[in-house]
Amino acid sequence: QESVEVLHWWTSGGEAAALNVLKENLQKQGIGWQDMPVAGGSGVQAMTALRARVTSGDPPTAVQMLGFDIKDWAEMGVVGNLNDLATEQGWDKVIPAALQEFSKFDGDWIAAPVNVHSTNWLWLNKAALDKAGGEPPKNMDELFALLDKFKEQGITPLAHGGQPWQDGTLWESVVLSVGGMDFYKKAVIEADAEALSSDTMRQVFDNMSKLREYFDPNFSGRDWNLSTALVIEGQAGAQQMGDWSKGEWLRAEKKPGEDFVCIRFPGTQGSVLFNSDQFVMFDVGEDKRNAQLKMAAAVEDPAFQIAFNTVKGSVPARTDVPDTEFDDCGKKGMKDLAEAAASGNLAGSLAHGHAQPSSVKEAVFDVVTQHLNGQITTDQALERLPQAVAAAQ
Amino acid sequence: MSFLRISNLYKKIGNNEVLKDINVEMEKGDFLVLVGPSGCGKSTLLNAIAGLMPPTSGEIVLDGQVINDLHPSKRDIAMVFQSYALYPNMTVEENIGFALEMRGVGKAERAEAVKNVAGTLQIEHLLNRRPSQLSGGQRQRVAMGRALVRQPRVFLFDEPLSNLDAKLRVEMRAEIKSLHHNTDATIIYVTHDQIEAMTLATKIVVLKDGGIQQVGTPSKIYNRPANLFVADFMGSPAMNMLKGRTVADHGVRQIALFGGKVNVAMPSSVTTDVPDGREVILGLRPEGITDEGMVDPTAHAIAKVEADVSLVEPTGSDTFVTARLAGETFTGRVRADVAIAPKQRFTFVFNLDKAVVFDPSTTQRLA
Amino acid sequence: MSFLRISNLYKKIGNNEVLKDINVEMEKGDFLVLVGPSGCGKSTLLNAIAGLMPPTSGEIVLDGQVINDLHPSKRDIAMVFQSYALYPNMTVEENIGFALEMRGVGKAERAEAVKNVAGTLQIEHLLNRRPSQLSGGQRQRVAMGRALVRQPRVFLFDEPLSNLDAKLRVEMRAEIKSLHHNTDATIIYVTHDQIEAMTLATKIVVLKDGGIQQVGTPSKIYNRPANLFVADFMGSPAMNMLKGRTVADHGVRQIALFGGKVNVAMPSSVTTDVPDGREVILGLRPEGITDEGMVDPTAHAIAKVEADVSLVEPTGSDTFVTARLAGETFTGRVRADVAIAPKQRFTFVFNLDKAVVFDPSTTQRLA
Amino acid sequence: MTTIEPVPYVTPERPRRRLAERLGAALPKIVLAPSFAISLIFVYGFILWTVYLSFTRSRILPVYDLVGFDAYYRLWSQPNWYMAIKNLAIFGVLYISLCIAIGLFIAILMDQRIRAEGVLRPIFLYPMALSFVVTGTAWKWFLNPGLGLEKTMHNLGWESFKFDWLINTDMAIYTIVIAGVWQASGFIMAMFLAGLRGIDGGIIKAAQIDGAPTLAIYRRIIIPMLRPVFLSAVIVLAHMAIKSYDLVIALTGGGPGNATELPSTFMYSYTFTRSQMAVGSASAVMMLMGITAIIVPYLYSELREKRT
Amino acid sequence: MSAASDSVSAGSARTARIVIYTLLVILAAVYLLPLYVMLTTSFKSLAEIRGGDMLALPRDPSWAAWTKVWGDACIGVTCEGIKGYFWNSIKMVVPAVAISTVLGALNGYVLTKWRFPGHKIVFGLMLFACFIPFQAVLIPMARVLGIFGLANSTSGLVFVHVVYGLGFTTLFFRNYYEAFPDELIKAAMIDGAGFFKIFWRILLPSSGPIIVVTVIYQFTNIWNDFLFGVSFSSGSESPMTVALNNLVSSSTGVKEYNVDMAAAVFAALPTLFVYIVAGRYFVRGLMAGAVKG
Ligand SMILES: Nc1ncnc2c1ncn2[C@@H]1O[C@H](COP(=O)(O)OP(=O)(O)OP(=O)(O)O)[C@@H](O)[C@H]1O
Ligand SMILES: Nc1ncnc2c1ncn2[C@@H]1O[C@H](COP(=O)(O)OP(=O)(O)OP(=O)(O)O)[C@@H](O)[C@H]1O
Ligand SMILES: [Mg+2]
Ligand SMILES: [Mg+2]
Repeated sequence: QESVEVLHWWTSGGEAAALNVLKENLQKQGIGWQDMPVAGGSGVQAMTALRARVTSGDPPTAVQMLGFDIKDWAEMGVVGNLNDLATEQGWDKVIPAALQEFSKFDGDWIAAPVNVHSTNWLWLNKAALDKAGGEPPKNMDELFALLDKFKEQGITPLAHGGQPWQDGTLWESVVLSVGGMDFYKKAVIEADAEALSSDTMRQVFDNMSKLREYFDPNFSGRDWNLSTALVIEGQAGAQQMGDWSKGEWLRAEKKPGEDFVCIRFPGTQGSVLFNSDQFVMFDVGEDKRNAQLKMAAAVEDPAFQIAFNTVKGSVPARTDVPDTEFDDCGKKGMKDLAEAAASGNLAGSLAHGHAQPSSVKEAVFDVVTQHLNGQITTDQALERLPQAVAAAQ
Repeated sequence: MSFLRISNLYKKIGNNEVLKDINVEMEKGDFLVLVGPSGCGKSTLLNAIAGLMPPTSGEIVLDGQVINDLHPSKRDIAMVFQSYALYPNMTVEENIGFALEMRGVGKAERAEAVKNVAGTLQIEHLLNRRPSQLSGGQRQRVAMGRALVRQPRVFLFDEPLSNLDAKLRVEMRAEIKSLHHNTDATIIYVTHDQIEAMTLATKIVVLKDGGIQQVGTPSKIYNRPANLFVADFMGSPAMNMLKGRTVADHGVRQIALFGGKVNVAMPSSVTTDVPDGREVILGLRPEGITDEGMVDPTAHAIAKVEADVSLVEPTGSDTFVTARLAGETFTGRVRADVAIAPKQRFTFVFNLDKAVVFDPSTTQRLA
Repeated sequence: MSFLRISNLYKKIGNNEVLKDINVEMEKGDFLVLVGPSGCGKSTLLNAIAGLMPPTSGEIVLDGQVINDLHPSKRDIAMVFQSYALYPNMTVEENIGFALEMRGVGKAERAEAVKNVAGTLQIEHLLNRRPSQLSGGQRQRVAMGRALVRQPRVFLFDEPLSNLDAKLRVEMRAEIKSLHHNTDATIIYVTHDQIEAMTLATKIVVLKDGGIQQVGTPSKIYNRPANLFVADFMGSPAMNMLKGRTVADHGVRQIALFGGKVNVAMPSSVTTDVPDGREVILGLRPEGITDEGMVDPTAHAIAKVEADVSLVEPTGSDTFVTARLAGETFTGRVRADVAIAPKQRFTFVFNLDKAVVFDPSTTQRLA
Repeated sequence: MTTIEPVPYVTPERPRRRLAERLGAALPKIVLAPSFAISLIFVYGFILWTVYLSFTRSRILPVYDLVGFDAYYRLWSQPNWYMAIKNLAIFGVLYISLCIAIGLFIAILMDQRIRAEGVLRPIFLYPMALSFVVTGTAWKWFLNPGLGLEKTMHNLGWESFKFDWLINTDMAIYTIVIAGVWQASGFIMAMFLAGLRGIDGGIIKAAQIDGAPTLAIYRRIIIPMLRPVFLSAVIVLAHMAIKSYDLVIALTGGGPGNATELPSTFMYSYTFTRSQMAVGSASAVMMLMGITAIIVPYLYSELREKRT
Repeated sequence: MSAASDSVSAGSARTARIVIYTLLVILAAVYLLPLYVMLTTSFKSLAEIRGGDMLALPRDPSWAAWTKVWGDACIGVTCEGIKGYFWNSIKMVVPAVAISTVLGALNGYVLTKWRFPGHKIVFGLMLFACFIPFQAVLIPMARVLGIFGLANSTSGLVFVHVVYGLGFTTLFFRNYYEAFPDELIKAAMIDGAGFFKIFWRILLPSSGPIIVVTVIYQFTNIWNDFLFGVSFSSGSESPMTVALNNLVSSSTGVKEYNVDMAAAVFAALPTLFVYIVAGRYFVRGLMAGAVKG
């Protein structure tokens, strides 16, 4: 029997259930599904396993991957080619260019994008927000004012989990908020040394230090979903997190707009920082090629895109999918994405591997995390940031 | 009142009654030797005295004080262990000096004392070595030194010379003897070696299966053993045990040996009356059976016995001859230069002055 | 041609020359005893013969075949190890039967053979125990059994009786002797025990520091030791060594002892001419020095010596008396019942028939 | 009468060794060979390979063009690397010394003829049986101020109790030490207990006879005699300290910040997550050099000709 | 031998014993705490975990988490619990432990009883294998496994664990056999036994204690290994630890701590069992071999 082997780190209930849609779809076509889940640290272990598989000359059929990792692997010449399928199904037209940037290598389709996540969201507990005036903040100052009110309520103002990638996610939103999209592109996407040590960047770090004051003492090393739970239960007022956070709310049977509010991170309205999960198709033998292509087709099947993304909180990678099945936040996300793509305010997320290769990403995390934890001062951070980025390139 | 008194001592290890009703008294200056087969409880008794294994019941009184509950380190007893028990991490000097150090003796004084003892034991040149660098005999001497450096109330020696070669053993034996003479030390000494037991002891205790068989002076133990066990155990080659039956020949009490082939006079060690026709065992040590040229001129009662030689074992100084007569085997000691060979017929002389008689049913000696 | 020939054997371990130029020949049926101080290389020599330690140079020929390169398992030699070397995981029965099993002997036959040997060694009741459940003496007998169950070309025994008590030792000695008599086995035997060496051997080899000192029959070794070392090593208590000087009294060759206080006849063991005024050492074993009542009636040359008694050691069978005269000490063996005490003056009788004379410069015996 | 010529004594010819016999003689080496070959390839071959990679510009996967010391230059310009080394020093010293101190202490307590030894021994040993993937979560909870010890103490009414090491950048490395000691000290206890049990009881008796009080017996006799155990314990712990990876990942993930970075986590993240394989290899080479510096003297002392 | 052995105790000894027992009980409590937390948590409901005291006993103990772990927790797209992975681990651990132990025993035997020139260097080189960081060998090992056709298979994992376990097993057995009397080997030779016969009949039957130590050590290490497991196996072939990781460290979704803890305890059951059952022999084995001067 033909089958596909899929390496991914969507192991938990909802995601796995969504993947099951894909699996069943394939099974109907007579394609078996060999599951290869490797959970942990947004795919860290999975990438290690993948290296071992590729080195041993036996790569899996498809691998869940993010942004620049895709490029790195493509460069190694170990990925397959989906051009025929993509032409047949007209992917070029329905998939945003920003995603194609990663799905294609040297003009060839190598990956099938699943979804688009956006990271610059702020999640608010509706009850707490109402108590604090009910007005969602629109810039950093309003945010601080709101957080102060939360503090007065005796709850943790900002729920944050102290892991490098979470620190990075918060940081990139602050960069976008303080500097705007142009600055973000210059500093983060282009890694311009001047921008990285500019006064704007100083403001970013100052704001980070300020935000730090609103964390609870237990934030270190906390998983993001635990922080979300704090907001859900009303022990905290807000959390900055990507749209996957919604899954937690939904699972807790909370309704968007009624129990919680999703807004763009204050000051980043109209801009979208995205990341996109894609299934990279590896260069497997001819005997597995047919199944691989069928899987790629199934991934881009609108039914799967809807089924998966409604659960995951993300928006479909295809722009031609109707939003009727999505909730308020989902609809807003799809609308924002379309607008941002049109206006050029769409950029890849650094924290999720869509702005820089992982070496640079981690180097930025080093500085951000150490700064946030008070190991280095703002001056040191400004000095180190360009150095670390340069060293990692 | 005696210096060391052990009364009604019992020791059980698990279900094993290792010591049974031990009663021993010692005066100050006594040299008591414990002998007995392997596993009879000798080491256990020393351990009990030292306080290393509390007795199950009974009392140990030292110098008028019951010491049953006194910690070993407070008893002021020195002990040489069968297994040496040297401190492997210390040099010979430190090993010997440790007990003094624990008693707060100053460094210079300690060094002096250690040097003296080491001299006596001929291990002066080894003072800086560690136990692992010594041969078995050297280790044993260090173990001795550890005891000798002190002036304890009681010395306990557990087979202290067993690993020395014959020559050194003789020298060390002499050292212990002079230690005892010169310091009037009170000593309890365990040994397997009959010569050691005989030459050192003022008193010998024979143990068997945890019980005392006989207590007495060396010559009493050797010449007047209380029972068959003691008689058989002390002496090498062992005492000859000949089956006999009492007869009266014209009113003279005699013992018929070898199924009646030989009649010998009742030994003088038997002073009580023994009825006629009674079965007895006549014990006679090999040195009581000699060749005709070697007879003790002072012997009162002798008997000549002709028998078939079955084994001749020249030891250099003497020759042991084993012979058979009427189904019984006996061993005699003849001069080294007597010409004698197996299968030959030979005339032995029995010196009955040295014979003892046992009751086969009770195994006790008839007195 | 001899059955076993060892020629020019050398063995170096590290930088240590453990065996030096060993030359030994044995006939079939010989009983060769190796003696020597601890560490002199006895076990090493046995190991070389067994093939367990290849010699550095030299040749070992067994039954006409050079066996230097033959694997130990193919030499058909049985060995009893000093340390028993029992297989801890096997029962006594399996231990004894192992060699037969390795030779493919059937089960029933093996059981039979093991039973016979166990009977001889008095360990029949222990057949199902493991070595850890045995006492030292029992273990040693199992080790013997492992060798005795086979009919090898050569038996090697490395101190096989050292851990037995005196009684058992005598019995086992007799067993080995009868094994040798009955089967005409070729045996090499290491021991520290003089009595064992003297009674068992047809030939004794005395080793010292890896070199052979003397080879000879037991009586030759004991009575005609080749040099001071052999004389001193064999016998306990050791031979008395008295400084002397040759003098001629009216043409009769004599030796002046004790600084001239006593003149004795030149022992008959010296047959060559010794110039006058030469320094010599007169060796006389303790049994050659007795009390007047104990003098060997067949002795030719005797001398009476009065000396001060310094130590009296009764051993039961005899009494050893140490005495001093003119700064020299000697030990004699007197009857057990002689009344004698330290500090007393006593008349000893020297039996010069048994004396030997050594050259103090070469340490060799004068013949 | 004719004289018979004496038969010349012929040295019997040494039998030529047959093939089977030579095979027999080589058997031990043949048995050892596969294991040795495996070590050569899979340890030393791979070490050489790693050394080689450290001189390339390998990033996500190995590439084999040599670029000199670039990776080492990058390595030694990383603040993370210095942090990792500094942390290893703190962690290594504390971990080894605490494990030994606690292990020895418990072993001595356990050696006092404890009735319940059969129950207690597995309690102290079991942490070694669990992987940190398993216990990491429990420890994280336990040390977390909002959930664990601190909260429990607050619940019990000790309001001023404060224990926030897990999230304190200066103290976080010590939480790694605590968990590490918890895991390994039982094992070390077992080693010491075995050592104590191996001491000849006669020696202790002798010391009592010599008049030494219990404390002096431990100080002067027993502990010095455990020297070999100390040595083995240090080696075991040193290699665990150097290899500690699960421990850090499960407990702090290297944070807060890079406060608990260790060479092993550094190496893993640079090789596998940061796609800087050359730098990761360079750090592996540095680690191997460090290990060699510790192990070689040990091996030397272990394999040196034993004095007799 | 115990220092306190048999010594006569005076009155103060009683207080000393009370102190000793108190100390031991406190220490034991500290060591047990994580296990206690894991166990009690696994019997609590999620709400109770979130709100309550971690040290409190479960208010309403339930086996739900346990049955879920065993039978229906989701790992990836399959929701059949971890029982399948449990057997995967067993299939990997048993041969890996057996092979590495047997090889280690043979190596130890050769290195102590059949010495040849250079045996120390050979041993030293093999021993160093214990100290190589596993992260450094992942990539080349993957390549080698691919070449051998062992990639992504249980046999491949067994091979890897054997390779990197050999150093330890050889070390353990070498130290043990070093103290094993040479005379026994000599005696067996004299009795006519050859190389394997001696090993099989004489050494191996006496190796009980060290076999226990080696097996425990190897069992624990291999059972708990994650790195090799995640790199050299996949999907339904994965060992327990990989499944456990997938279960507890999923990137999104609710953290079911009770299930995680049940899974964790579950995963540790075999090793715990081994330690508890063989703990006594473990100390004995360490005494006999692994700890030595
Ligand atoms: N811990 C123990 N458990 C059980 N039995 C023991 C123990 N220790 C000693 N024994 C037994 O107690 C008896 C006496 O032992 P002890 O060591 O006192 O003998 P011994 O007379 O000194 O023997 P040896 O002459 O061989 O030294 C022996 O039968 C021995 O088996
Ligand atoms: N492996 C070794 N390395 C160095 N020297 C050794 C070794 N084995 C033995 N020797 C030395 O070789 C010499 C002879 O040893 P051997 O065991 O043959 O003595 P022995 O005569 O049997 O002594 P004993 O009567 O004490 O058994 C000793 O001095 C010993 O120290
Ligand atoms: Mg004893
Ligand atoms: Mg020897």
